[in-house]
Amino acid sequence: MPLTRLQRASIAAALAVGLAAGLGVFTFGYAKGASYLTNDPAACANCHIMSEHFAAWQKGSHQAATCNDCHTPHNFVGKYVVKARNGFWHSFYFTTGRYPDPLRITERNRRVTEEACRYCHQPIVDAIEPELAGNRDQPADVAQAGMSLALANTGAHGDATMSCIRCHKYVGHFVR
Amino acid sequence: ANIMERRQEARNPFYRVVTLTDTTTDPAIWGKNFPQQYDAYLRTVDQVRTRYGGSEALPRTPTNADPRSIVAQSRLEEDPRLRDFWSGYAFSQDFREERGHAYMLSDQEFTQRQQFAQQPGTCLNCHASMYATYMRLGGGDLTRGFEAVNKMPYQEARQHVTHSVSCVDCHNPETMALRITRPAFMEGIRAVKATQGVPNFDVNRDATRQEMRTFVCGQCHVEYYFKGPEKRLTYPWSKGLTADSILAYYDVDGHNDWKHAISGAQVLKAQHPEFEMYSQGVHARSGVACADCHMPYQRVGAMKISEHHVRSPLLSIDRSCQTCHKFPEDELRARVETIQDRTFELRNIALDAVLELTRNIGAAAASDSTSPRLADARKAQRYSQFLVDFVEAENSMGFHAPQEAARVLGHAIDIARKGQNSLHGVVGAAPVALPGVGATRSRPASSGAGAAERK
Amino acid sequence: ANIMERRQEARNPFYRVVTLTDTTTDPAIWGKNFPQQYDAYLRTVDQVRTRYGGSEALPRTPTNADPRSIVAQSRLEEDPRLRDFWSGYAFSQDFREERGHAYMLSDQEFTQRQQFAQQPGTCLNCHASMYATYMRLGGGDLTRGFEAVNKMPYQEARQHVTHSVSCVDCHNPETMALRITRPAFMEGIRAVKATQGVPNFDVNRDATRQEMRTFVCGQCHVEYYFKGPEKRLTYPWSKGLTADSILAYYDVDGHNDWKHAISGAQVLKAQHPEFEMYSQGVHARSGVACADCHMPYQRVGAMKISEHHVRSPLLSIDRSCQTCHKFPEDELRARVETIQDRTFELRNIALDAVLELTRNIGAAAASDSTSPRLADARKAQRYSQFLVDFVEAENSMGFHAPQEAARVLGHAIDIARKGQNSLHGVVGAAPVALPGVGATRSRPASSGAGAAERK
Ligand code: HEC
Ligand code: HEC
Ligand code: HEC
Ligand code: HEC
Ligand code: HEC
Ligand code: HEC
Ligand code: HEC
Ligand code: HEC
Ligand code: HEC
Ligand code: HEC
Ligand code: HEC
Ligand code: HEC
Ligand code: HEC
Ligand code: HEC
Ligand SMILES: [Ca+2]
Ligand SMILES: [Ca+2]
Repeated sequence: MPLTRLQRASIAAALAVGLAAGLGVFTFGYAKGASYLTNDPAACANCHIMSEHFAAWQKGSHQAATCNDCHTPHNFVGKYVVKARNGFWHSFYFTTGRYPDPLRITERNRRVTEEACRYCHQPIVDAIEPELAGNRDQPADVAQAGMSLALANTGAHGDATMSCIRCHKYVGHFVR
Repeated sequence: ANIMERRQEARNPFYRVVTLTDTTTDPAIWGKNFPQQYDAYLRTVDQVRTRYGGSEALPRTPTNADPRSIVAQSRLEEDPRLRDFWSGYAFSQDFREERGHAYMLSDQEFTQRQQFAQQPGTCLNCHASMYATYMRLGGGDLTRGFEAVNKMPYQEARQHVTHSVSCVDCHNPETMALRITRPAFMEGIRAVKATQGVPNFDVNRDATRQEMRTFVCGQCHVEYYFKGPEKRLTYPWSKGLTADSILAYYDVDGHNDWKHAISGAQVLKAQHPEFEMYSQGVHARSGVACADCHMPYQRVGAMKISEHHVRSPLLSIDRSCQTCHKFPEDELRARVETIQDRTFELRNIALDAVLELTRNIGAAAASDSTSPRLADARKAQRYSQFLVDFVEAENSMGFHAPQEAARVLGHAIDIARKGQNSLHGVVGAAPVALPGVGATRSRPASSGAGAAERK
Repeated sequence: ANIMERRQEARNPFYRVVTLTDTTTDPAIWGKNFPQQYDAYLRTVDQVRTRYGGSEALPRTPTNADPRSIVAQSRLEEDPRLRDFWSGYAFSQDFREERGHAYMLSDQEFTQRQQFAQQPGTCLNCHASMYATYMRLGGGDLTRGFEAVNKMPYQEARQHVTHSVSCVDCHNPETMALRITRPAFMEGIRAVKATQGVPNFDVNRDATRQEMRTFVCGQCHVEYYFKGPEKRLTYPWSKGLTADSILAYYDVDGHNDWKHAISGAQVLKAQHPEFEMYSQGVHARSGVACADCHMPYQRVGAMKISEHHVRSPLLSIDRSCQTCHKFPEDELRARVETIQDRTFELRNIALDAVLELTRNIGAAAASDSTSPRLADARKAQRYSQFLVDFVEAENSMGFHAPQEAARVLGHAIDIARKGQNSLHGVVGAAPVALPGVGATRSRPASSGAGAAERK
């Protein structure tokens, strides 16, 4: 009996997930994907495509901050959720070779990074944050910058915070 | 210091010493809550010159009619051609380099342009703290107050104001959020957004925070005219923000600023179209705001604040430019000056072209005031004069949009010299028309085989 | 590909299968060692059109005289004004959009321009793999070989070459380092560096690696002429690289390309001044090289290699631009097209101005060939025609230096229209002169009180 379209799709999907998981787990082990669980920046550079960022980080102003300080949330659960998600997908893409060139930070991770700036630098930006500008309780829903033309935020102008990396895009890794 | 120790909860960094309201126009009172911003605001009295910007402090002997003891350099003395350029208009009497916000009220009150013609209260819109005045005179209705002031003679309106642009004109006193307080801008920007497919734009409701960091300046640093007998301040933007669109607007509207004394042409004066020119540049496209460059963040103690000493960014290149451009200060200054020198070079040949045309028309009219050729030549002067003035009056000498400024000047040169041709009956001369009308502005898509592949 | 391979690739990028020498001109042999570069190099046969660049593949029926079965679109058909612009010169017969490097030899050999006049061997300098030929004919002396080829008739010289530009023309076969192989560029760049205060510049000894990534292209993508009876290929750079400096050079040198068939003016043809125009732009100032955009790095396994499929960067925006500019692809394309549309708009009005002048001169000469006004008007045509052509021939439609391209066109418009005035005896008309001669190119420093404070 021929398979229905739905059945065929399900099988394909199951195979894909299985394969993806397999590859992901494989790479996670072989390619030291577990380095995602450490805080050592050198561990990120285990993947050669991270090595430019690593080199640029060493030239930059933020040796005091590790990759994870900027690229994972600053709370225990969030940190490992993001690490697991990024670790899995990055391993998967790395193994399949399907990733953009040049690398581009994803919207979700950009938000994580914007929050990280504030985690360390909140006092210095108190004056320019919307607590003052809007006197409202706003989540640190962060500005669109660089990657999108939408200006610093959406909605009425009191609604959101400044994007830090709009001006400070070189802080993490100095490249020109 | 350990970064963990420095980490604190977000807090309001300012002490609210006094309560501020919509009627607090005196910046000194706001300064009690925000002393750093206030101190910087006061420093707009400083005068330092850059190659094309800033201003020079020239001492003068105060008189009863004009009590100022220091003025900025005269642009008419720097370039005497400008006297002929504006011949017959107040600007040919007195036109100075603009300087810091602290001077805006007195420079307007005491310019000799005031002697030349009776000015309306409208002038004050951009030269004083108006918000409370508009609200008071409008009985709580901002627009009605605005209309009331427009209709007064200048001297009467002047009695209703005290300060240069002040905190209350840019900030909501409760939240300190930016706000737009000028009805002319509310109307103008609504028209612009409509041309971009955004209907019913209410700037105080719909603008993003980053847009506001430009729009507060766009309330004044723009081209304008006084519309109708009510002298309503109007921004001519309903066809768009480019020099060409604004000229096309005036052509339909029929507005003239004055009749040129040398040529008899009905001409227009362009004035400080910073917002319009900036909007054509790559910085605007990249979401960079006026405040990013002209009010860069400045570290003060443990926090950073917006530098309220609004001035030429060439006097603060490190903070205005270098966070985004990692090049040495001298290199960045050289980039700006290269752009400005190119603009200045074209501006000079364009100015010469318009002046030659102007004198040719004057001579032709003197020998035969009924010549049918005069009309076209005067139209050419009207168009080209406005286009040159658009770049001349724009205060960045082309930096805000380098290629666009050059494009506008290219059209000005073409139209002025075409006017000379048509005045002299050159055979086959192209007709005088608005810039770009009839010209091909983009390469047509291919019709050939490869077109389908176009990516 | 799997991760094991990737790790390996990182360690051992190339397998040296064959030994390469200075006489290995066949790229297929180099391709044994560097298959990825070779494969990409072969893909320069692709034809894809962008708004102003790339090229369209048009089929044609091969003939004995011209065996090509596909050509690029004709620029003369796209814009028939160009036939008049170049009237009397080979370019008015055949001028096509340029396409990939794979075609350079056959496009040169079979252009109808070859029928129009006997061309010298010099032409081949930029259309074939010349290094081994020069060395062979010069008996080991590159410059002597260059001189020998220059003097031959084209057809004879053609027998000495086989390939389009090849690996050996850009690379040292032992180290794969870039090298300059064209004596005309060695001489030209030495003159440029001398104007910048760097004496005795030996390009293969003194250039930085990043400079070399531009200079290898600058060997061909430049303005040139054939000097003297030896037909020596010469780059007219000893006064500088701007259009104005090159025009001034020709004025002193006295070189003419042809006598214009409509006006009788002695005129010049500008040709592909990409290197010169690029040098005026902000990318050059920022150290961005031709190869950064036209041969962007491409990840192949664990390595990054240079994309040897040299073409329009608009066909690889992600790798060509987004490494430096984090804006979406469509936005970056729109930025380029905005710049190009502005250039095209000015180019069109400038072209019209020159053509009007040309026809005016033709008519004036027909009615009185002894008129003393003709000389000045023809000079105006010579100057303005060259300036327009400088932008027209430059293949980025202004992108390589947007404001500079507009500045050059502004001068072209001014000079052409001044030529019309002076031909018609307009009173008070400014004299025709080289662009900017006599004009103020920068604001003079202040003489007043504030000057000392200038920062
Ligand atoms: C197993 C190899 C590997 C390791 C180890 C690795 N990365 Fe990546 N990374 C990748 C790949 C592949 C991509 C591209 C995936 C994509 O664009 O979605 C990537 C993309 C990224 C991006 C941009 C895309 C996004 O998701 O925002 C960031 C940021 C990043 N990595 C940070 C890190 C940090 C921080 C570490 C160390 C904690 C690290 N990477 C370790 C392979 C790796
Ligand atoms: C783990 C903590 C941490 C994180 C996360 C962090 N920083 Fe920093 N940052 C520092 C430290 C430590 C310094 C060193 C200077 C100092 O002592 O203040 C610094 C310095 C700076 C400086 C001044 C030096 C320079 O490069 O100009 C800037 C600006 C800055 N950070 C911005 C940012 C931004 C923007 C982000 C987010 C993208 C960020 N920081 C994320 C800790 C951090
Ligand atoms: C519009 C541009 C802009 C934006 C947006 C911006 N900054 Fe800055 N930042 C600056 C400038 C300019 C300075 C330098 C100030 C000085 O040197 O006085 C600076 C300085 C800093 C410093 C270093 C102060 C010092 O000297 O140690 C830190 C840390 C910093 N910013 C963090 C942030 C964070 C976090 C955000 C986002 C909430 C942010 N910035 C948003 C322009 C910006
Ligand atoms: C101080 C903060 C900071 C640190 C530390 C940092 N980064 Fe980043 N990273 C950023 C920012 C900000 C961006 C987004 C840049 C942009 O959009 O221009 C980014 C983007 C990236 C990207 C995506 C590429 C891109 O340009 O969008 C990768 C990959 C990455 N980082 C890897 C790393 C690695 C690996 C390390 C450690 C060696 C590291 N980062 C350390 C702030 C940081
Ligand atoms: C990217 C930076 C940047 C942005 C954004 C910008 N400007 Fe400027 N502006 C400059 C520079 C640079 C100059 C030239 C200063 C000089 O010549 O000294 C200048 C000059 C000026 C001047 C004349 C200043 C003087 O010293 O005489 C005014 C007024 C001005 N800008 C207003 C504006 C307004 C209003 C906006 C927004 C609509 C704006 N600018 C946006 C950089 C900027
Ligand atoms: C209420 C009208 C008004 C507003 C709002 C306004 N300006 Fe001005 N601005 C002026 C006037 C008027 C002058 C000239 C004063 C004079 O010459 O006496 C001026 C002068 C300037 C100068 C020249 C300073 C110099 O040294 O030459 C700069 C720069 C400038 N403004 C930038 C801005 C920026 C940036 C904003 C927004 C943050 C802004 N302005 C908002 C009216 C305004
Ligand atoms: C739409 C806003 C606006 C209006 C209305 C306006 N100004 Fe201004 N004015 C400015 C700005 C912005 C500057 C600074 C830029 C410049 O000078 O180009 C300025 C500068 C000046 C200056 C100093 C420079 C100079 O020109 O000598 C004088 C004087 C002046 N204005 C007088 C007037 C008078 C008189 C009126 C009414 C007829 C008037 N202004 C109406 C915005 C305005
Ligand atoms: C010409 C417009 C203008 C005037 C006048 C003005 N400001 Fe501002 N102010 C701004 C802009 C623009 C910002 C940045 C707001 C943002 O980023 O949302 C700002 C921000 C602020 C902030 C927030 C913290 C910071 O520095 O970014 C305070 C507080 C402030 N201004 C106080 C004052 C006081 C006090 C005065 C009067 C002495 C004043 N302002 C006058 C335009 C102005
Ligand atoms: C908040 C970021 C930001 C600030 C602040 C800024 N720029 Fe830019 N600038 C850009 C961007 C984005 C571009 C577009 C090219 C690119 O993507 O890098 C640009 C382009 C330029 C260019 C090339 C464009 C042209 O018109 O030739 C120059 C020159 C330049 N900036 C100078 C300056 C100077 C001088 C200042 C300070 C007065 C300044 N910029 C401030 C972001 C900024
Ligand atoms: C910053 C990037 C950049 C640099 C650097 C650059 N170019 Fe370009 N080039 C472009 C773009 C964008 C175009 C327009 C392509 C189009 O219209 O399709 C272009 C067009 C061209 C064209 C015409 C291409 C076609 O498809 O018809 C040639 C030839 C060229 N460039 C050669 C050079 C040379 C030689 C250099 C160095 C002297 C150089 N370019 C430097 C970006 C660059
Ligand atoms: C030996 C001379 C020579 C050298 C060296 C050379 N080119 Fe070319 N290039 C040409 C010729 C000739 C053509 C036109 C071929 C044709 O139309 O048949 C061309 C065409 C091009 C085109 C147009 C492609 C298209 O699709 O329209 C680009 C882009 C280009 N070259 C870029 C470069 C760059 C970048 C370099 C250096 C890395 C370079 N060239 C080196 C001679 C050269
Ligand atoms: C200094 C280097 C150089 C010399 C010498 C040179 N060319 Fe070219 N040629 C180029 C470049 C670069 C291109 C591609 C850019 C373009 O077409 O503008 C090109 C393109 C061409 C094309 C294709 C486009 C078109 O014009 O139809 C032809 C045909 C051509 N050349 C013929 C010749 C002939 C014939 C000669 C000798 C009289 C010659 N070339 C000498 C560099 C040169
Ligand atoms: C028109 C000039 C030109 C020609 C022809 C050329 N190359 Fe290259 N090649 C370059 C440039 C530019 C680079 C970058 C060099 C650098 O960054 O120093 C390069 C780099 C290389 C590299 C170093 C690795 C890399 O990709 O960056 C190899 C290997 C190479 N080329 C092989 C070849 C082969 C094989 C051929 C012939 C099929 C060839 N090249 C033809 C210009 C050329
Ligand atoms: C290696 C870095 C690099 C590459 C690659 C690059 N650019 Fe740029 N670009 C710059 C720099 C640096 C500036 C100057 C402004 C600045 O400092 O950001 C600039 C400025 C610009 C500007 C504003 C200047 C102007 O002339 O208007 C545009 C538009 C631009 N680039 C587009 C592109 C496009 C399109 C490409 C790809 C074809 C490209 N760039 C490739 C570094 C680069
Ligand atoms: Ca000024
Ligand atoms: Ca092409």
